[in-house]
Amino acid sequence: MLGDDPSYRFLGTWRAGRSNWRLQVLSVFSLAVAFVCLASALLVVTNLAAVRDRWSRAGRATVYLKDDVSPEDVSALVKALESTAGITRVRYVSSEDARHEIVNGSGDEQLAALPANAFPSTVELAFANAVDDRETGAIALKLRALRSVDTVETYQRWTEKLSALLTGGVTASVMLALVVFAAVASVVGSTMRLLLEKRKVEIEVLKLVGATARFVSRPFIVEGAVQGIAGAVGGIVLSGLLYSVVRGRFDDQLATLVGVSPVFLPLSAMALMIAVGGILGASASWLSLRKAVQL
Amino acid sequence: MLGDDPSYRFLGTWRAGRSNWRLQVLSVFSLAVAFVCLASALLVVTNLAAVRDRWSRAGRATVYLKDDVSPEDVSALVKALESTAGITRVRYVSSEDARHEIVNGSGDEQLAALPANAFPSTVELAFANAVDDRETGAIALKLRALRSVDTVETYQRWTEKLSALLTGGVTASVMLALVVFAAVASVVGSTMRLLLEKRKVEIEVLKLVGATARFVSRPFIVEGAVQGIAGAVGGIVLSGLLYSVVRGRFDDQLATLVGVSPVFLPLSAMALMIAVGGILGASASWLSLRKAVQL
Amino acid sequence: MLTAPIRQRSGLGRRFESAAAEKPIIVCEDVSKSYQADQPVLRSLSLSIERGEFIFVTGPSGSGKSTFLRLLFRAELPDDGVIRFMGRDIVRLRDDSVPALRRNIGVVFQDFKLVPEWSAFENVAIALEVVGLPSRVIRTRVGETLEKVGLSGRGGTKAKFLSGGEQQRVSVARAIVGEPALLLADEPTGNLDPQLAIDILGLFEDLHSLGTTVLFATHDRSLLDIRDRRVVVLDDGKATDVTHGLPSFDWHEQDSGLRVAV
Amino acid sequence: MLTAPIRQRSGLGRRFESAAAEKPIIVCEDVSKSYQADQPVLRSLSLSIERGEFIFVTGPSGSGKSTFLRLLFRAELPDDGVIRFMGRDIVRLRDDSVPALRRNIGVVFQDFKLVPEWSAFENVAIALEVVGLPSRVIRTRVGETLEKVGLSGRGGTKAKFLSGGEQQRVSVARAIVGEPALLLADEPTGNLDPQLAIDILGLFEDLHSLGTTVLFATHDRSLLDIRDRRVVVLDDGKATDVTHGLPSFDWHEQDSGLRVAV
Ligand SMILES: Nc1ncnc2c1ncn2[C@@H]1O[C@H](COP(=O)(O)OP(=O)(O)OP(=O)(O)O)[C@@H](O)[C@H]1O
Ligand SMILES: Nc1ncnc2c1ncn2[C@@H]1O[C@H](COP(=O)(O)OP(=O)(O)OP(=O)(O)O)[C@@H](O)[C@H]1O
Ligand SMILES: [Mg+2]
Ligand SMILES: [Mg+2]
Repeated sequence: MLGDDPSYRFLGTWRAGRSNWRLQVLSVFSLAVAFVCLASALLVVTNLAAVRDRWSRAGRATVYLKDDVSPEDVSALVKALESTAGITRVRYVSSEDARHEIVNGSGDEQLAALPANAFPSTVELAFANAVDDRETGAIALKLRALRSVDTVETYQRWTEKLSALLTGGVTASVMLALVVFAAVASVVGSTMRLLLEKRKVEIEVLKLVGATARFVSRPFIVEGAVQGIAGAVGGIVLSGLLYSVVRGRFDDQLATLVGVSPVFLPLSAMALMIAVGGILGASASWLSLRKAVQL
Repeated sequence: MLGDDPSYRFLGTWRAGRSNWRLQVLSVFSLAVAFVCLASALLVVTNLAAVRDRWSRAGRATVYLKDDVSPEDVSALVKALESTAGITRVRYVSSEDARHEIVNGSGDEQLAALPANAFPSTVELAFANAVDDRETGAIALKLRALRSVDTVETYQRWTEKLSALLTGGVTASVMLALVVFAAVASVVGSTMRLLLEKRKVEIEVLKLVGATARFVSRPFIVEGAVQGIAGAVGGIVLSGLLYSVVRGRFDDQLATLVGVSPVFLPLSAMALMIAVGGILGASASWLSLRKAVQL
Repeated sequence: MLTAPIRQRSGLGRRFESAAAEKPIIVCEDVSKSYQADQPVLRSLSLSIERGEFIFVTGPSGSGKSTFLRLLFRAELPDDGVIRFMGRDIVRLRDDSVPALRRNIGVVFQDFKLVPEWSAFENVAIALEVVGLPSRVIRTRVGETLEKVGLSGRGGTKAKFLSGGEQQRVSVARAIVGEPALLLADEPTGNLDPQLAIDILGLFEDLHSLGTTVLFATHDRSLLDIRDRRVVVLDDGKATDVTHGLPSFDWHEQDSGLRVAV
Repeated sequence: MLTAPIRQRSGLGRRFESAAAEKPIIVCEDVSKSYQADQPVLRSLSLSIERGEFIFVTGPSGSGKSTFLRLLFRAELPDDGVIRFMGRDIVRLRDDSVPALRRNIGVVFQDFKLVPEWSAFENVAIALEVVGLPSRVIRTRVGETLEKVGLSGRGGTKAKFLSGGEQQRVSVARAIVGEPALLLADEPTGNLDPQLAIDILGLFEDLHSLGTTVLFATHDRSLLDIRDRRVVVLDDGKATDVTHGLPSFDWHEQDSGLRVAV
């Protein structure tokens, strides 16, 4: 009813904002930094989760061939493997290649003196994403039954360990994200309380000239929301910059190491962060106002 | 010279502190939360680094035995391995054990129908911490040259990958720690600026009655340092609580998974955090005071 | 005439007015107030103020003049007693009815209560903004009122950059711009030179002639002497009406411990 | 006698005093000050004040009385001109010498400048604390001074809970507690009843008789009439000495646009 003319609402907010712009910039910066933390934690969670998903599926295996296997057997095996459903990559590493790789890396004379059968020829396999650990194991066992195959290593136990480790990482990151969330809430809350502190006179005067609680609190709540949103946007932009710097350095390495290219936060997560910023800001304002505006 | 009577210094600080204690509690809480973030990041770094160190050394290997190896050869090999320097654990897994382990786990009939040589008997080795990747590789190659040994898998490439991954984790955590550090600095700074804002009248009056810049700023700087220290201590206590909760749940799993038991921050890191809190608080105060106290 | 736009819009205000046609605008019955248990400021004060009166409130420093005025617009609650404004008991008013009460009352605060960061114009305009007047009306009204208090051309200056007397006049302008039913002026001329003080008193008299009830708390005897008005003296927690001829009361003879060095 | 402890301790203060034995305590030469380019507040004002004088400064609201006093304790710098305090040019004073200057000057601010959260005692004591007096001395001195201004027993009350007149008296107490060489009082009686105003004037006269130079800015003509003192009128940016018999000057006849409604 009274006091709802939008121009006054705007005037009040604007007037409030103008007089404290340095304070606002500061608090938005604090918020942005807090949101960078949140975004970083989310980023770690997102990427670790992606890595875990990928690894729990992306089986690899090394097929160790018998010493006396003939080149024809090898090419037959490779051909057969290549046409097997679920296997995406087949690479033959001859005994000489293996020796070359290992002995050249070290200066150890004893190693160089080892016979050829110390370096068995192998076929390295990569499985499709859809192939899970159990299927990989089954393929390996069938391969072992072949004449030319000596043994097959599926690294299954290692994959399991790694997957568990990554799950641990996800858990830790989620907890960190929660802590950061608390930090964001506390920064917003204390900033709002302190802004309020600074505008004590303004609020007192408004109440004394007969402003309703709504009239007094609206600009503050709008401002809280705006600050929260600005902080979230700033945080996302900052972590985007950070991410692009990091990615420029590590992308290739990570992609080969981990098997997945790092990704930035999905759009939905960003939207969520901005919404959380706005809601958190508005409600922190409202909470800190409640007592001050009464009467 | 003048105004250096310690009782006045105390009086000033105390008087300043008394009137704003709610504000102080709030800001110390914000700081504590920021420090929890810092501590969490450091905790992750500390533990990841420990895991990486452990894994880069803790070589494991699986020795695949020839199908026709005799029990005597096996026990001779096991004995020889047990007395080899650097090897800490030797476990013999017979072909039947391996079949049992794998086939029982799945209901796959094809697997059960596989011949015995699909499940080679193995000897699993664990190396001492002091043994690095290169030495592990050398031992493996020498083993391969033995009559009864078919092949040896050292998982070296996997260990390398994992190690690189963990290095990536350490890097990411260090960066996160830097971001959190910026957050702490910004929270301290803005809190101080806002406390200052609240005490504008006090500072103005002090200057008008002829207080020197030192007299005015000392209580604020002391207060900034006290707040920073309180925030750091609070943060450490909070993260200690968090850590003990987390450890209670994950300790055993982690220890078996990762090979190291998680550790809390070392005392030196805690001392450093407290010192950083104090210095950061005092200098944030000083910086925000500089302009206000001039003249 | 000027009063119309505000009174029409503040529907709540009209409720107060129609409720009490001929009754006194303010009735205080046995009002007590103390901030510290052993030092009562008001002791069962009783006072009745008719609609349209112009009353000076005076008394020594610390006698409770400001406290009494604060009770009337519910900036403070009495420990005991009843205060009626236009027939309604404002002690038992619900919190969300307080704004409506205050919109009917213009107050000149002893310490001005201006927002230092706002301009003089904004400080005056806020009294109309809270009622929700359109900005066009606000602009003309505020401009007129600033001119009345001798501050035309200073509307854009921030309150903190105004001189003491200018701030006091901004506070006066904010109190009168809404043409309230009741005007409470707490020492509104303490920072003004004698001529300006008389001019401000004149503004209040203009308002009074339009029907506003005025309570004017002051120490300035020269103002009290200008017209033959009702004078209420607050002393020792009680209100006493003084028939004109003030020089007869000397508070300090009994209760001041000061050595008069002149 | 009471002056000794402070003056002895503030070595910087003594420098000021010994520098100028018989010269005027304040000399202003062609001092100009304006906050907005088109509205000069002081226009090449020149004024000389002898050591031990008691001067009233008066003039219409907004004429620059407070600005002039602020220039004297370097709360403000002039745009132009020279201001000498005890022979030293305070315009070109280094920033870290300003505290020493201010310790020689007691100021009663027009808006009191009390810290609302501090008690009356603390607000007065701070003037001695900055000099570094021992707390025992501070306690007695502050107690005595609060008693002088009629506030004994109120020392423990927070400034924000004091009445307007009480706050003003705390401000007076803080200005005189250090027994300064120069006392600048900016409208120190605007919130006091006539008797208290005369008592405070009496306190200033006591201090004056001990050697303090007093500048007393006021609108209150009744105070101006009490003694035959030098009166300086600030108007139109200039200072003019007025021989006694004030009623002859009427600032408002020329420059006020107010309708006098009385
Ligand atoms: N909020 C408060 N808390 C505690 N004491 C208060 C409060 N407000 C006023 N007092 C005390 O109540 C007494 C009356 O104060 P009040 O402001 O009503 O006096 P006053 O008549 O307006 O005096 P003055 O002429 O000096 O303005 C004073 O002694 C004051 O210290
Ligand atoms: N910091 C400032 N910025 C801008 N203008 C100012 C500032 N301080 C004072 N003024 C202006 O300078 C003029 C003189 O102010 P000053 O306070 O000196 O007047 P005054 O003689 O003390 O008046 P009063 O009797 O009302 O206290 C006023 O018009 C005022 O608005
Ligand atoms: Mg009062
Ligand atoms: Mg002034």
